[in-house]
Amino acid sequence: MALTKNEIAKRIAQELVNNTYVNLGIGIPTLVANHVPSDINVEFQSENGILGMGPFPIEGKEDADLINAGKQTITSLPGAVLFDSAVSFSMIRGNHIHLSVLGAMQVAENGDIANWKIPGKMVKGMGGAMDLVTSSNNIIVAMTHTNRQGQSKLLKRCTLPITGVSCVKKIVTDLAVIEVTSKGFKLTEVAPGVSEDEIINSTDADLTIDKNLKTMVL
Amino acid sequence: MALTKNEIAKRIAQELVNNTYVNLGIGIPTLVANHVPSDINVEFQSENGILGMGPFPIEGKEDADLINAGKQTITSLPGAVLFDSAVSFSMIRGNHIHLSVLGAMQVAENGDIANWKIPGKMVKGMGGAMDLVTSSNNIIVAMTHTNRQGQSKLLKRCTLPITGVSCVKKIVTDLAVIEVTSKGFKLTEVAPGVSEDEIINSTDADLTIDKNLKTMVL
Amino acid sequence: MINKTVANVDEAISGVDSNMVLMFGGFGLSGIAENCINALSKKNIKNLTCISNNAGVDDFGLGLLLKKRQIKKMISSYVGENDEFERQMLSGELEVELIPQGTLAERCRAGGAGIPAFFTPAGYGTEVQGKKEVRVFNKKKYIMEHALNADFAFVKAWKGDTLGNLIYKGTARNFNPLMAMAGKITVAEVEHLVPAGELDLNQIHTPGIFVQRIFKGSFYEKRIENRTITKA
Amino acid sequence: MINKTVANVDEAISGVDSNMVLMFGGFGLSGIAENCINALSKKNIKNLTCISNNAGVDDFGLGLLLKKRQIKKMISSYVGENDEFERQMLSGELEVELIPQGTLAERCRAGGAGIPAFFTPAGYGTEVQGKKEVRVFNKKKYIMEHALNADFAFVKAWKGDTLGNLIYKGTARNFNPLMAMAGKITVAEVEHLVPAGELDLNQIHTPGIFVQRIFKGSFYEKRIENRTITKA
Repeated sequence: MALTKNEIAKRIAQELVNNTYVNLGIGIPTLVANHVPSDINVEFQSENGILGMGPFPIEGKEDADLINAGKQTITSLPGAVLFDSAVSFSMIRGNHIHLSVLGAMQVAENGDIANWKIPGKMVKGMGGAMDLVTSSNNIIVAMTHTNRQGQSKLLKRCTLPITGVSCVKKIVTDLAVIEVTSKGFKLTEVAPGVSEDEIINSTDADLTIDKNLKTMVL
Repeated sequence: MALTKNEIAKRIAQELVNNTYVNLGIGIPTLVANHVPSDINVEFQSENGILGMGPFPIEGKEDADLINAGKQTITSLPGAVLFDSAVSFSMIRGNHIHLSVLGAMQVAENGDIANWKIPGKMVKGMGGAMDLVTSSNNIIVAMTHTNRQGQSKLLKRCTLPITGVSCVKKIVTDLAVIEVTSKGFKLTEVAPGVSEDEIINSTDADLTIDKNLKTMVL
Repeated sequence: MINKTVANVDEAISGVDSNMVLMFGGFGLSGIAENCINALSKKNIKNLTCISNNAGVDDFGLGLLLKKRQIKKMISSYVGENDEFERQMLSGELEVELIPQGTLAERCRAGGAGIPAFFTPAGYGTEVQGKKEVRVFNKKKYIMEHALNADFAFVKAWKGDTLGNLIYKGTARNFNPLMAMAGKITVAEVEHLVPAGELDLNQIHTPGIFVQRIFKGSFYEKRIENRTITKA
Repeated sequence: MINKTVANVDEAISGVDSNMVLMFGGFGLSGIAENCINALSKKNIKNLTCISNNAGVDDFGLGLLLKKRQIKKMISSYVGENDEFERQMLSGELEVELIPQGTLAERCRAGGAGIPAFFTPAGYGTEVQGKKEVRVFNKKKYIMEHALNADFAFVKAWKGDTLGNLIYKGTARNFNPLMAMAGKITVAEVEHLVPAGELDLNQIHTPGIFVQRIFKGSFYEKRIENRTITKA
């Protein structure tokens, strides 16, 4: 059965490496913070100017002066630090952030990502996404495998305006974990109860099936 | 009679404009701070990271962590602020500093300045001088009119490696005040008791004599 | 001592005119110059070019200027959550230049720092690249971006002193220190205005040299755009 | 919580080897990493490229590494007040690249900020220009300068926490925050080391993300190069 958003986030949390700095995008990626393994130390950055972001505040403690990049009210953890937007993107462009998790509308088999614009329909802007995707050494995409119209979001080539070139390393969808290799998409894990064929049928690009193909453990 | 270093500084202090930010170089320029007219508000920057620099500390209050660009122990005035070297030179390159007063080994009639190197003899480095001379809208040079060998420091062309191109606006020496114009040096003031001829003889470049030529008032 | 204090918001925005380029600090509705924006929306000026990471919401922040059609062009990184904005943009009434958030921050800093241009990887290979110069450094591709400056920059700080030194609070810092550097005239509004010398000189975020006018704002609604809580 | 603390200076400098590029914060003798420099001068390493605004004095700071001939090349803005340095430079034993102070600061920041190159007016028309690209922006001439990075950066702060967050004191801040950003491995030595959470998150000068190792220095001579006083 297809994963819930929370389950996608839980699977991505398994990718977290001890003693690293991580930027979580808006949407599913934000949920990753709720599933950090207890033996893993990570610090979450929000690009509007905080490192050491904590959970949402309890009711009555919301502070308009303390938000994340999704404009949600947040808290800070001990050891947190505040900074301006130029310093924030210095951390990002300078490769000090080890992992970025982003949502996407489309990912191409060469690692291109599209997540900022639908011409004529939706033009909200790229925010920090273009900086993030060109900068971190590890870009993981969290998204549903298909869009609301049932169309595959994994493609040979992005049809929407792209956010970055050949940058996505791994995709975790509600159906599968897929690595982006020099030879295109490689299916490495399937969601529990989801068949290979269902994934193949939902993917508008070629897929290499990993010889050690596994079922996700959540 | 030729001015003392303190008198040169005192004359330059007359150039200070109310409500401005000023950088004083090492040597004679530093002395300008002792002669600020009482009706003039200026803030002094030192490029190693302080704005609102105050006088030297009283004995026993020296702090190794509070120095100026000449590595002299200093104090801070109320309203002072500390910052790093990148912010400091942002103030300089970004034209936020209104006036820089520098020493020089040579100034050319086109406004070129040389003050950082004597090939084969002295190579101490330019420090912040190259940033300062290309950045401030007003560069005043404080120096003796001739060097120790009696050679003019005001020239048609600098013979030493230059620090910056066509940047000096005004020169205050022990003999005269000279403006750098599009037509070369213009003598506007003579030191008390110094003759025009003495200045002409000490200057290895042409001089226009200002029709309102004055004697300096100190 | 230099004194940058102005009496009120009207004095603070005096000289702002039609066709000018204005910068506004803030991220979403956090850290925006509420008093200045309100006063500008009541002033008879138009054809403004506004540089701001976001464009406010329909009835708050820069949304107030949009509603009155005072803005000709927006330079931003993210403009969602604003229906009037979307309408004006799609109808062609409003010109919009969308640029990556890090590039926006760096371009403002560059403008204030006397750096006319720099190279960044953000936007390479995308629409943002456009006709910008592409250059390879260490086998990676970058595009050249230019500095941004403004006739006026409007920033909001938590505390400030009469010399213009500023301290921000929380994530309300965001673009404010960078735009403060890039304004020909930078106007700072603050929640607390103190005499010079009262702030710790080692804890100031924006040195007063970057600020030309400062005043204490008369109100701060500090609207929260997306109130999220953890259930106790 | 991430913990960057190392036990002592030896652990802090472990991995530093001959032929590496090293950055050292400090201006003159103010804000230099005394403990690290001392330990490096006792280590059997040579052919170092050192990036530092100054080169210490004969028997203190980087002068210690110069005396032991550990430095192949210095990249600095000002190297006066050091006889041994002058001797090695004039005899050709030491390679020296002198660059404007603001350019040095900006190149380090650029290295840490993922900006590979930028334009600055400093040095245009001088020896510093050399073969660098010249470009005109708004009728003014600029030269292109590249980012600087280092295998190790050694910085000194007043206070730090176990996460690597740093607060400097006075003008001892200078190049330290910029070099902290530009080191592949940044080593911070501090006068006071506190648990993460004890520093005010709004007053930190260098976010811990830029620091890989931190320790409390065992001594600070803090020599004053030019003691000047006002007679009471």
